[in-house]
Amino acid sequence: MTLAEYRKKRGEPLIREDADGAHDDKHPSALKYVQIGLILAIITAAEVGLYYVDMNFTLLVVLLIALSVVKFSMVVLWFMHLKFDASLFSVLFTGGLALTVVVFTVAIAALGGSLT
Amino acid sequence: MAHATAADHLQTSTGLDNRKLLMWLFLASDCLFFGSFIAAYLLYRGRSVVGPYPADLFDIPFTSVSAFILLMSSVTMVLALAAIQRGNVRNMRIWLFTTAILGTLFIAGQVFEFTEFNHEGLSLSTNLFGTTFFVLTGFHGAHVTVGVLILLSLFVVSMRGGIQQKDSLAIELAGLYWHFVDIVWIVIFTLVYLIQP
Amino acid sequence: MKQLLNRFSPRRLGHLVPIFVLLALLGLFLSGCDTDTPQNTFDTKGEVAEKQAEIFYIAMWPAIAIMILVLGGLLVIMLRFRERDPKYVPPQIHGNTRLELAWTIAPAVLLLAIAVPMVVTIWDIGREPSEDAFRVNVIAQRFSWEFQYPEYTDEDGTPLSVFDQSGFHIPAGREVAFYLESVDVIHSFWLPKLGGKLDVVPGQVNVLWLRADEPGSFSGQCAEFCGLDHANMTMTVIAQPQDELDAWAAEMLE
Amino acid sequence: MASVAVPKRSPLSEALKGVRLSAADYGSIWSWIATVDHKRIGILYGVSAFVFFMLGGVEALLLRVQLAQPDSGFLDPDAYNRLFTMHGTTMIFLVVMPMSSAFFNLLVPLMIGARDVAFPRLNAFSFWLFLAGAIFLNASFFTGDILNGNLGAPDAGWFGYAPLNLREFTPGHGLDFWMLGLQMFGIASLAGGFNFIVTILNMRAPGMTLFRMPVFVWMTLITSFLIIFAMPIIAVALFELTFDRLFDANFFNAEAGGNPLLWQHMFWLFGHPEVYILILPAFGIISAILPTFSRKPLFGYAFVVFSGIAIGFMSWGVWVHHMLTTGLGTVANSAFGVTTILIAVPTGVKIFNWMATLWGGSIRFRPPLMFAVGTVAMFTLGGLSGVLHSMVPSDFQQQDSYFVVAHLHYVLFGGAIFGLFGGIYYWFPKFTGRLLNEKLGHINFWLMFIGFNLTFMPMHVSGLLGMPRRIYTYNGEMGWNLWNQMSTVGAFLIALSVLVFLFNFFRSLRHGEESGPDPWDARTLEWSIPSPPPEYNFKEIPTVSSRDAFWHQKYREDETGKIVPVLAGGAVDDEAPEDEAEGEHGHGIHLPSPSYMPLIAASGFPVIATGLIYDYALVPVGFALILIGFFGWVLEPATEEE
Repeated sequence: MTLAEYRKKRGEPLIREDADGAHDDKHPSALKYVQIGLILAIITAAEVGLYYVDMNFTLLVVLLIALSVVKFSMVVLWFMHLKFDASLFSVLFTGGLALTVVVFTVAIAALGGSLT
Repeated sequence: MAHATAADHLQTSTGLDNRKLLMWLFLASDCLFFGSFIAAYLLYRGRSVVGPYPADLFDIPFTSVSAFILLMSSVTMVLALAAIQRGNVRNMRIWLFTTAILGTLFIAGQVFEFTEFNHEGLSLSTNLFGTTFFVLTGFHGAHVTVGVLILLSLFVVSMRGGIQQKDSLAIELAGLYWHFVDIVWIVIFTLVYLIQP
Repeated sequence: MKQLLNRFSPRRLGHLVPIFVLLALLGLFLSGCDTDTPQNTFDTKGEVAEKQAEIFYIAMWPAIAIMILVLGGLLVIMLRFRERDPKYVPPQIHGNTRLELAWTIAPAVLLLAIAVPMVVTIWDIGREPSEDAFRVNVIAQRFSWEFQYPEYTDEDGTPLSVFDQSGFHIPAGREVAFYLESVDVIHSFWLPKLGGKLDVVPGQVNVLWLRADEPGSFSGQCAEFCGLDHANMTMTVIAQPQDELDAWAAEMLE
Repeated sequence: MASVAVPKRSPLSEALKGVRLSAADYGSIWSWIATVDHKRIGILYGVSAFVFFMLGGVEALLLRVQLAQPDSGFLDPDAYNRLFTMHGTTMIFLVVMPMSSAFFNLLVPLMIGARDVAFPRLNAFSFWLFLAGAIFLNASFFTGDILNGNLGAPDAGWFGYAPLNLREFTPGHGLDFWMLGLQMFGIASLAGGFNFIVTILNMRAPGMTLFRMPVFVWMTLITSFLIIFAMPIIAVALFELTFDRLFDANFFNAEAGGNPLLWQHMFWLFGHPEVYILILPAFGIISAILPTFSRKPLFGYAFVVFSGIAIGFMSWGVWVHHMLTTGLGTVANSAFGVTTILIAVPTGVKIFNWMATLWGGSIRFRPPLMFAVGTVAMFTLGGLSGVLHSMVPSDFQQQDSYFVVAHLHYVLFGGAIFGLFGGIYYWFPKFTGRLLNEKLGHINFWLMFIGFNLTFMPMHVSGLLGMPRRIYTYNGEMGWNLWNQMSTVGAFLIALSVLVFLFNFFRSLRHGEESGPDPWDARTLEWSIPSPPPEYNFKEIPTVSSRDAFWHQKYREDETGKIVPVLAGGAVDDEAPEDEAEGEHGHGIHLPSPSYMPLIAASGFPVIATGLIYDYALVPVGFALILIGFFGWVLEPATEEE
């Protein structure tokens, strides 16, 4: 029995709701993408601007990292469709990302380094 | 017929396409790859025994433009995908090609930057900064180059009529890879260029 | 086929288990008593080595108990439940949550219990050397050791430096702080009867303190693979009363 | 990359089709070279791994002869260092990992009811790249003056610690071959890891939910995740080393301010998950063998699976226990000591569950069971000595002593290799149609079991008596003589047992008793098809409604709760499929086509590596080969056209 027949017999949907291609209408419009691109450009400008502002270094680091996290998330969520796509992809990707951040933070700390 | 084939492909246990799952696994794994290089850079920052040091070399306005170009290439990439998903092959080609051009521009910028730094006395073996900087950004550049190759290949195939609406997955996968390369640069731009103790 | 199988009955397995339990015990017995072994980690001659051995025993006895439990259990099971009737199908038991939780939690508790003295000892022997410790700078290079004694200097203020692998001297009954430096690759400084090892890493100075309770001669060697002649990077350290040490140093400085 | 539909007119695709069809000539050697069949790839993995097993074994025997007596002159220190480096590297990367890959390939599709893995050509690519890396690594022997007894192999240990691994301290090309060979091997493993995750998540038969999968498949899944997250780290470490050695970079150069411990962190961040990459497949194998031979389901399936997942997670939090003596300080040592102690909990859970599986069963003493029980017993000892290491203060004495050598061999030989041998005895009939001889199997087991304990039990003692690892010679007055003699005798007993196995293997291939599809009265799906399995695996993809699916086809409970055989149950589906075009329900069986492209793509890597060492002109040639391979791969049709 193929998976298709099995699903038909059990009355399960043939294709997952969140599987890509099934529901094109869930994709944002081109205009939305351009808007996001604009926001990304503005944030980049703000980052570069911050670089030239004379301020407390720790504050600068916090602000710059916060802004890059926003940019990072916007690209991942919209351009890479993680916001609309199957949750398995999010789990895999955030899993890899979290593992990276955690183990290397510990390793750098153990080696006596720091971000600042 | 085309429709039945598409449905067949989706007959997987999770309902997700094999190739897309593969791509996301690759990206998850690549996080560790770049994480390792970035960690080496962060660990060695400020520990170079001799110069030149980052502050002597970095040209923030120039790199900002590079970063901006790569960021915009992500926008054009997603527009290419949006076009093919709506069946607009012509627009897809245009955006695909634009993305490849922007990617090439970024590479060109990097080549220029490397040459410039080299003129000012920084090589792979000069100090820890040279070692970690060139290797980290160099591997990122290699990723971008592979991305440009993929985009150009897809462009050539599409010029020969090989990519239709039902093949949008090929563009989507290339896009996932491309956006990933972009977000890695977002991290590098902040951690390497903008944050300088 | 059947007869053939019976020839290899579980009783055969039975011979083996006691053999290697015995072997293990024999080994531990020998290593504990045989003082003719210059690098025996159980023949402790100093505070640090003693504490490390204590921690070993704290973990070893539960480990032996669990070993007997598992190996003995396997033996009993193999004897008791061997196939008697090829047609017999035993009840299909899939599990028992209570039992499984028990053998998850019990080992966790046991392990955390032995972790407590472990952490205490880490901090105990991992402390900074005390103020009045006798300082020795150890410089490791492929494939020999150099001991420098900042307490003993010549007229120019250059510390006494010794290259003699067969006799480095330290005070007995007094804490000795070894400042470990490498000029090439990673080595590891190890005097088993006095205490466990510490790596010698180029680019950083690691500090290890040890104390020899009594005067004596202690054998040690490099424990981190460092290249061609790693095996011969040995040393003998002689602990002696402070006055004898001072006399030795004075003689060396001449 | 995604395959792209190319217009039918394309001359390139026509040409590719021609090549592809000629590869399909069944039986010729080309059909093996171009194969994308997971079973054939599995056999290729297994055979290569066994060849390297013997090579690594010979290396070990030479080391043991040298150490049999104090001050022995059998090997000079240079040869000794190169041989122990190659022994460790070979056994870990070229034996246990590919042997596990062999089982993944042979079994995963069959156990989940699939016709192949998700990406058959990627699978072939993994194999060829592994083989390329393995041969490349071993080619290093010839870079020295081998006829005069000067081996050219790497000589910085399998761990290759910085800064010993730099050109300044380890000149010669041996270590270059090592780092580039391992790099290839890592890429191959990564590709395999991706492939098996996708296969297991996506290619399961109808009804095969995650919690109906055999434990072996679960262990494969966890191992694959460890591979895809751990391999990039060692890849980066090796790249950094490559830049240091070949292009004078400073990653591990202490004089330029570099920290040599960076290498150790990266190596063990990879290396500790790697330990579980090596052992979890064996856990999966014995979780298949023990239930079959005691005729009971695995006790505590969920606990076994979740403890495997827990091990996977925890393996990321213990890497520093390999570096407790590097002077990281009391905080790091305490934290990692405690995490290391705790990883014993999920491992213990597995051991108790295996014992409970046997409890109350009807145990048949066949060779696979012997090896499986041997694994449980020996791994328990290895695990317990591991707990002794995790006690940080006592580890200060044990680190880099023979006690560690004993521990790791109890885990990797007593655990992994015994488990893998059990797997060979268990599944040999499935893939050859013949049983391995039982009597020789028992002789094999007992020789190996006694030899193993005779070799490695004394190492506990010599280690506690202060014998460091990796020394080519020792003084006769250290009190280590007896223990080393015992180890050497034991090593030769192990070698003898391997010879018995080889004899058994080749004899049984021709003269072994015919096994039929289900010789062990087993429980999982691979036994429901003929032995050896047909190319398409399942004529009809099975529908699964429970764990141990095949068992439930064969047995049921009667009214009194007694287990009775189902009449005509377990009938094996061994008719040939109907003609492709008119298969039942209108779906024919489309098998992936053979392809040369994976081999071509993989062959570019050793060319690049050779170029990096000897002549940069070869580097573009290698890249060109890779590009040709990948483009051909994407453009050629993946399956027979409909």
